[in-house]
Amino acid sequence: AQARDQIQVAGSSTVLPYASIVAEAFGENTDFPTPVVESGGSSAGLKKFCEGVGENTIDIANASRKIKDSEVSACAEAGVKEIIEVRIGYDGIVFASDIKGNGFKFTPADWFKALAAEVVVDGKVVPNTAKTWADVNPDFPAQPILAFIPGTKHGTREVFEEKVLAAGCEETGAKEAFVASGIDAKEAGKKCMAVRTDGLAVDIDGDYTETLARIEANKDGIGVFGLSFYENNTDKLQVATMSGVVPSTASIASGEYPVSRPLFFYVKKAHIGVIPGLKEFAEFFVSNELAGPEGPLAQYGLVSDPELAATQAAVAAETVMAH
Amino acid sequence: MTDAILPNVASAPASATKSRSLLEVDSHTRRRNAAETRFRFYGIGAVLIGLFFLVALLWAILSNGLTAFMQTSISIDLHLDKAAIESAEKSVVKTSKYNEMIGAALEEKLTAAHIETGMPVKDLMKILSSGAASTVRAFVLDNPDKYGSTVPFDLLASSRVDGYLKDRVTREALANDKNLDAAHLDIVDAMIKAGVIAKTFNWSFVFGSDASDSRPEQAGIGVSMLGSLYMMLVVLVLSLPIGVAASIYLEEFAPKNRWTDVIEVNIANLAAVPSIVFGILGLAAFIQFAHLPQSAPIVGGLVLTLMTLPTIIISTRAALKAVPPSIRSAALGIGASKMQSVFHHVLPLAMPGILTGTIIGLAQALGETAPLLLIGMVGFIASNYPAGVADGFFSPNSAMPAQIYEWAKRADPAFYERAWGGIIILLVVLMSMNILAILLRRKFERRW
Amino acid sequence: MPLSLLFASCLLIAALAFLMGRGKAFKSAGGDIRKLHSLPGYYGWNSALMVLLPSMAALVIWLAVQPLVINSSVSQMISTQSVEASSLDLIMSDVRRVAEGLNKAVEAGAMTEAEVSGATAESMNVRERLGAVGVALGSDVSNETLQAAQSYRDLSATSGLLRTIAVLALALGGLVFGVVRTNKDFRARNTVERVILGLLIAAASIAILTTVGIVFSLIFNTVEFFKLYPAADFFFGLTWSPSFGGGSDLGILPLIWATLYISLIALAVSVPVGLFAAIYLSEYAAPLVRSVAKPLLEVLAGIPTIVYGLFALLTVGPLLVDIFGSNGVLHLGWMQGGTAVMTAGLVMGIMLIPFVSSLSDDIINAVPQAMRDGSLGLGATHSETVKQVILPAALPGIVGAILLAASRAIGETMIVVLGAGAAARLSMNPFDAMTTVTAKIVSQLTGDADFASPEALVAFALGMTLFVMTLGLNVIALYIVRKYREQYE
Amino acid sequence: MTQMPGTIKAAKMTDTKISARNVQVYYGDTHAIKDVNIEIGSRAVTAFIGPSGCGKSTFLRCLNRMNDTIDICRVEGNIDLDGEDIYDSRVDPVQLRAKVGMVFQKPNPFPKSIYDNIAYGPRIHGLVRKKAELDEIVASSLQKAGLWNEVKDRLDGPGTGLSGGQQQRLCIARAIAVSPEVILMDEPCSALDPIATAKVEELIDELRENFTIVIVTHSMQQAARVSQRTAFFHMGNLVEIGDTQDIFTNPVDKRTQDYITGRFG
Amino acid sequence: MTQMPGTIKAAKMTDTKISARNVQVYYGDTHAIKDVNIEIGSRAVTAFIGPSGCGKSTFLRCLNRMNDTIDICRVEGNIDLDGEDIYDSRVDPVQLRAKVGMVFQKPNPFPKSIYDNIAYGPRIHGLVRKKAELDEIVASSLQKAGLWNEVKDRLDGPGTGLSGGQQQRLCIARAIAVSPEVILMDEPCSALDPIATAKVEELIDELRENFTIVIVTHSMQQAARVSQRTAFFHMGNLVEIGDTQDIFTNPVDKRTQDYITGRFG
Ligand SMILES: Nc1ncnc2c1ncn2[C@@H]1O[C@H](COP(=O)(O)OP(=O)(O)OP(=O)(O)O)[C@@H](O)[C@H]1O
Ligand SMILES: Nc1ncnc2c1ncn2[C@@H]1O[C@H](COP(=O)(O)OP(=O)(O)OP(=O)(O)O)[C@@H](O)[C@H]1O
Ligand SMILES: [Mg+2]
Ligand SMILES: [Mg+2]
Ligand SMILES: O=P([O-])([O-])[O-]
Repeated sequence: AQARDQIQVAGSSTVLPYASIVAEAFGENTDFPTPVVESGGSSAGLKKFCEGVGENTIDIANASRKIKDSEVSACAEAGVKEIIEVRIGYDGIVFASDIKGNGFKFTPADWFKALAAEVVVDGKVVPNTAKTWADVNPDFPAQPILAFIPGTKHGTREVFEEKVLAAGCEETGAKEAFVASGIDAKEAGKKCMAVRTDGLAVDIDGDYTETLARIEANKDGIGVFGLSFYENNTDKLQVATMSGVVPSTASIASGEYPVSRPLFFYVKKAHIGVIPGLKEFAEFFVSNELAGPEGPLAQYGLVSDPELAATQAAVAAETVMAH
Repeated sequence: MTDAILPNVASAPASATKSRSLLEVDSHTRRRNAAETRFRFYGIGAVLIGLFFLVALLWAILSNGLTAFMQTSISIDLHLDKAAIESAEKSVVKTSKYNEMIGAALEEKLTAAHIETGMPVKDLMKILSSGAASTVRAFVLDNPDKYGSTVPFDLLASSRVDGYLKDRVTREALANDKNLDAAHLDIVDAMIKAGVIAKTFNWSFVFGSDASDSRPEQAGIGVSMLGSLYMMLVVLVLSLPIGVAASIYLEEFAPKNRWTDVIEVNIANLAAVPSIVFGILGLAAFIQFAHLPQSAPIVGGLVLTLMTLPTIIISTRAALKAVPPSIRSAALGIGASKMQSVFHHVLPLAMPGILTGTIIGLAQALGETAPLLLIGMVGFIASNYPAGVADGFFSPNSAMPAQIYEWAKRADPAFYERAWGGIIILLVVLMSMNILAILLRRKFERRW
Repeated sequence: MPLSLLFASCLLIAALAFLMGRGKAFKSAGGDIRKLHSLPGYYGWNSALMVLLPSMAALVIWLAVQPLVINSSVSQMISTQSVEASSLDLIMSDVRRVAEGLNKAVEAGAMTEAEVSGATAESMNVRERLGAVGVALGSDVSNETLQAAQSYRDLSATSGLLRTIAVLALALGGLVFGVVRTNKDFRARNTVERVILGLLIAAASIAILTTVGIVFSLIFNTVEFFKLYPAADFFFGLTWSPSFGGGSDLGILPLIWATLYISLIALAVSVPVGLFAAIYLSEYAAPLVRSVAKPLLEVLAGIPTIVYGLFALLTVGPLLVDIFGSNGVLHLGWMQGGTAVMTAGLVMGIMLIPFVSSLSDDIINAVPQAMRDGSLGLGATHSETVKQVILPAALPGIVGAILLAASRAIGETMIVVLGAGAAARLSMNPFDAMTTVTAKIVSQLTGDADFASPEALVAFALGMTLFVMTLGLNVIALYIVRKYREQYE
Repeated sequence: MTQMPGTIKAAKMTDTKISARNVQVYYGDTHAIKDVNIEIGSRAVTAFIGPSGCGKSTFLRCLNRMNDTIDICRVEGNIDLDGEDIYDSRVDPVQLRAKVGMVFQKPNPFPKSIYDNIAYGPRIHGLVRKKAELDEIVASSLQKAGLWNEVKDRLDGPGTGLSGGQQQRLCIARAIAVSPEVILMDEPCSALDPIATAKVEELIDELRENFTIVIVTHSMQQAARVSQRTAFFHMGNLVEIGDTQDIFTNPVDKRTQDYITGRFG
Repeated sequence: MTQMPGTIKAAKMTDTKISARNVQVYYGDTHAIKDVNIEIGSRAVTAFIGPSGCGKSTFLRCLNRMNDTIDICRVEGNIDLDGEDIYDSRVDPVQLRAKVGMVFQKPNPFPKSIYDNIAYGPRIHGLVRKKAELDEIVASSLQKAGLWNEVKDRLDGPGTGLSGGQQQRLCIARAIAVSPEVILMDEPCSALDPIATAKVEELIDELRENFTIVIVTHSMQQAARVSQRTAFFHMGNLVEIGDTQDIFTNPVDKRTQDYITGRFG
């Protein structure tokens, strides 16, 4: 078996653009070879990551969500006991529609009323019958509801459900009404996040290009995008505000814009010292020159982490996750 | 015995047609001929439907992808100052220091061309690709003898500027864009006039390597083309002989019993296994069990081999079945062994069918992405050319369809254009592969 | 001796054996090949195979066993506390890396053999020295690692020598054996053909191995899934709606329904079009038309599926809505959005045309001319001949082609995702959006759910179920073909 | 020579069924049939004899335009059936072939059941309305071809599972089943044993009452037994044609004489 | 009947080349050959006659184990060639078939050139060392089969482009080319004209000097002309075997008598 000399990274396709920008720069600016960054999803990446230690396993897993406890223990069982968690920043999630169409100023409540499977009307739980945005909120134009939301495979879906639908559910008081209708709080929570299935909410299992293509095919559609994707396609899309806040790296970093999620990568500590350049890569990734607010990652659309310095320190010290 | 029946055959139906002239077509025949004509038209229609869709698809591909073959670049003259280079080499992100040198040179160039910018250098640099610095640095490291001299560079323009020259980007479109402003376009217009900026044929798209999301203008498909080539080598070298050998055994030698039925059903079933499942198998068998390297074309080739085998076996078996048994008897009858009769007579006659299966199998393998996802060939992989032939099989690489798939997902529209351009190249490769097979097939084709 | 050289020498010996075997056979027949049992070439091949078979088998076994043996003996040098601190696997890869680096350094002349064997971690900065010859190490080398690496090198060298000797000895032994055995009455052809038959059988069993491999790579996770999720709900559930928080509904029925529905539509497009195209090309078209149109149609099979997916999404879907939608030409209101089973089915059908047309064309072409003559001579029209004589005669092959197309339809994802959508639904309306088993295998496998959760593991159960299902369909297809097959001549 | 039906029957036929004038056939550049002129009498049996490769099959195939199916084959000249040019553009070869049936040199049963082999022709020509009628035709055709007793219990068995001779009789039965006006037979008995041959010859004799029959044969005995007129071909030329009796007893041409007086009486 | 060589030659052959004892052949459940015992003499021609479907071809194919290739075919009993059981497990059927060549009922040339059709056998059996020798074999085989003059200018043309009779002669030439000890011929002349038939019969007569020949024929004249011994099969049984002369003049069994005294002398 030949010794592997490049770093192997796998995981989230959301993190992939950032990781590849860093990998490219790492290859150009150091004597180490350019790391290999596979995509395939957070879960698949973590699964590979947790297969064990050794040269034929990957060194770093990218994830667009925090690693789950169950995954940590699965990792430990396979011998991956020491994991360094690195948060690189945040991914803003924005709502955008065709550039030539109507503009929207949303609140989570609007989305709940538009997409929930069941809503509360006059205190009664009834199936959602709203057909146009005007049915939801009289301020909106009578544009048919057609929402392209992330499919159930995407982590973004979870964020959308929790930060938009569930928030809207509470905001409108629907959750209380659900509980009042005789189900327990947990069930009510589930109901808050149940999306209607009559075709007005379209699951997208592909990526943002697919969502964009669907909006191009049907101009009434409103899609869920990552901030960086939107910023690269401002000629085709107009972004909606959420609770009055325009999404941008700044408004998300400050916490004003509510819909975002953290992005991570996980390093196998055991591989540091064995795989050449691994620690250097991790440090390079979170350095101010790259991950800082002025760096290329932010330039591309990453919301840089206000607590980057702490992260840098943790990487330098090889601090592993507690479990 | 015959006398009893003879009259009725001779009289009844025959007399009906007997008197009729050949020159007038009776209604039954007319109906049949109409059916014949219809049938023929169905055939022509079917071929035309197929060709129509082919043309429609090719049109879509060409109209979206041809622009990828041109690329905008800017020529500047850069003075390679030894001190500046040495200080740049000391910093963490060395390329950012080179950017400063390039910025200065660009400004100089514009001033020389009498173009008024009124823009800070940092903003002005948005016209250039963010990969410009690494291009310069690579040159500098390779040519230490050029220190102190002034070298002309053709640096890539940024993807927005390139889009502007390709009519994809307009001033209105830049309204909300933070990567470029309308003011830049005024400068670009002036630069075009001054001949500083120009579109040229994009060789680096054909031969270059993948680039990260921040510099679409630099991305090329060359390395992943090589990855595909290595994979196809593996597939061809393994799946054609193995597939043909398996078919020969099953069709010519295997006793016809339960066991061969099991194999037969098995093979047909493997054809229906989704390709991603072959990826799961490849990950388990080749990477986790056999410890072959991740992301390597050899593994991809092996997985695709397993995936194409059923296609080749099924078509080869059908072709072998179609060879008349009399050919086999003829050979056996003059004392050829079964093996000889198969290899000397049956196999050459079955060759057209085998080649068809191979074409379709390879086409499928060449365009497949899903299994590659699981063995790590999709993502940001194809960033370096392999060092040698053996390295080509074992070092990480992507493949054309994976590269295309990856580009199609990326945010910058310039990548979308490249995805279509990549499809054009994929089809060119595919067709040149087919032509060989078709020539061979024509050689073997014959009706007996 | 390096591997490639060893391999080359084996080939060389085999070539020699070929010549000697052939020559000896020749001589034993007194130069008259008529006296030989087999053609001289067979004697040559026989001897060559006697060289290659044992030596290559030994080489392969050696290559598989050597690392295991060396690793286990070297790893005894690693102290238990360093194993606890890291893992044996990693330390061993470090050891291998250092050993390889040392080899490289010696090769490059940066170090002498004596320097290498005498080196200790204190006396030399190994990391730096190796860095100079381009071998990057992850960290400084401990003495323990260095010593292990030195012993690894020694063992490898010894083992390499032994390997060379063993393999060459076997090769030469084979040469002697093969050549000695050669005489004019020796049944060389039978021996060679037996070896070839062995190879053929080996090739055929790869299909079985693949199946076993697939079952193995799916079964553990499938079992894991059924531990977490009730099998009855999976097989008989009518809803498919995974969710991250748990409590998902993972009923396979809507997926299976859509899979069959889409495949059916795809076949309804590709089989008639493909078959008619095949008939036209093989029976009616001029040779020139055929030689152009056939490969052109084959290009359809090579266009990446993502293109078809976009074609479905951007062209076919909107077109269908314009016809069947509520504001469509027909004012039917059957179709809500462009994404539908019909969209995906149609586009997939186009992709599958060459699968049916090319394979069927070859098979129709192979039906003997006497069949056509017989029918035409009775006054049948060409189309009657085709329909009633040629197609039945070509049936097994055509069914094979159709099955292949159906298989592709079942296994396709990209067109489904872009054409039919990602949300599962159980509906009779072909203009509704639905999704298939394969599409869901891909999405759950590449999704974001916890990899140990039922939402992710369900991919394996889906794969397994689909596997068993298509197996059943294939058994039925085989039975039908057997029943209706018609053999000519 | 035991028997010569031709001698007993009226030697001259009443009228001409087929007449060919200046027929030339080319396979690519090969000139296979050279300027053949012939008249074939109605309700009579005409035999074509001649050495192998002389063009008998080729000329026979011209008579129902089976040569149309060979790409490289080109036919020139005139062939009239009942006074109508069969190569006229208005003539439908399908209708022609229904009138002029053919039995080939190599037996070529369809890969179908025996029943379906026979039923095929009547079905495509719409000769029957009911299943019972079809059964009737199948049975009588097989009986006439002398195959009925051998296959009556296995009508559903495959036609390809028969012995060579059985297959050839099946093909004859198949041709009879569509009751054509002219039947072309290309060595129909070459695969048959004497008993089966006798049956077929008997059948030919019976069919002659109503049909015109052209038969290619290698057996001069057979030609003598069944035919009223015999044509001798040689190297693409029609050397001689005449009453069978005359040809065999009194050949005009030297080549004919050589051929029929070979070693065999 | 003009000539009967069997009467001139010594009626008893010197020794036995092939002897079959209690041979049974089944196609699946069909019992096609029933308990046949026969001795076939060396350097002599044995003819198999009998009505179509009686099992002549089937039995013939047992003699060089061509039946091995039919899955459903099962052979029981003993068949010895030169005293060695050809169904012994140690016997290589390929070697057997090189010794016992075969010409089939339907001509089946390879879709190759005429030259390659003939050259194939000598090549795989290593009968030649030089191209010149091969040319020699090809030419002499074609000459013996009476095809040389017709094809000598088109040896590179396809074997499938020949007329039916030419194809059959090609197949005979192909079988001769490997100079086997025994030649099995399944109706070799059924597609031939008299001249070609005469050539082949002459050839058979010549080959008899050195080879053992078994011929299936439908023509009793042919059997009488070329064979020394004749075996009559009926419904899978070997009814009678004896000197050709005796069989034709003095058949013992009623069935034989009925068959050969049909309508034809
Ligand atoms: N492959 C086969 N499968 C099943 N039955 C067969 C097969 N070949 C021959 N038979 C049957 O075996 C019997 C003997 O056939 P065989 O071919 O030996 O006859 P034959 O004497 O050669 O007839 P012919 O003179 O017509 O060629 C026939 O009833 C035939 O139907
Ligand atoms: N399809 C073909 N292509 C080229 N040449 C052909 C073709 N068919 C026949 N020929 C040639 O035409 C000539 C006449 O052939 P034809 O088949 O008519 O002979 P035939 O008299 O029927 O002989 P046989 O009695 O042997 O069947 C021969 O030389 C033959 O080689
Ligand atoms: Mg002929
Ligand atoms: Mg027979
Ligand atoms: O690929 P993701 O895990 O970022 O959705």
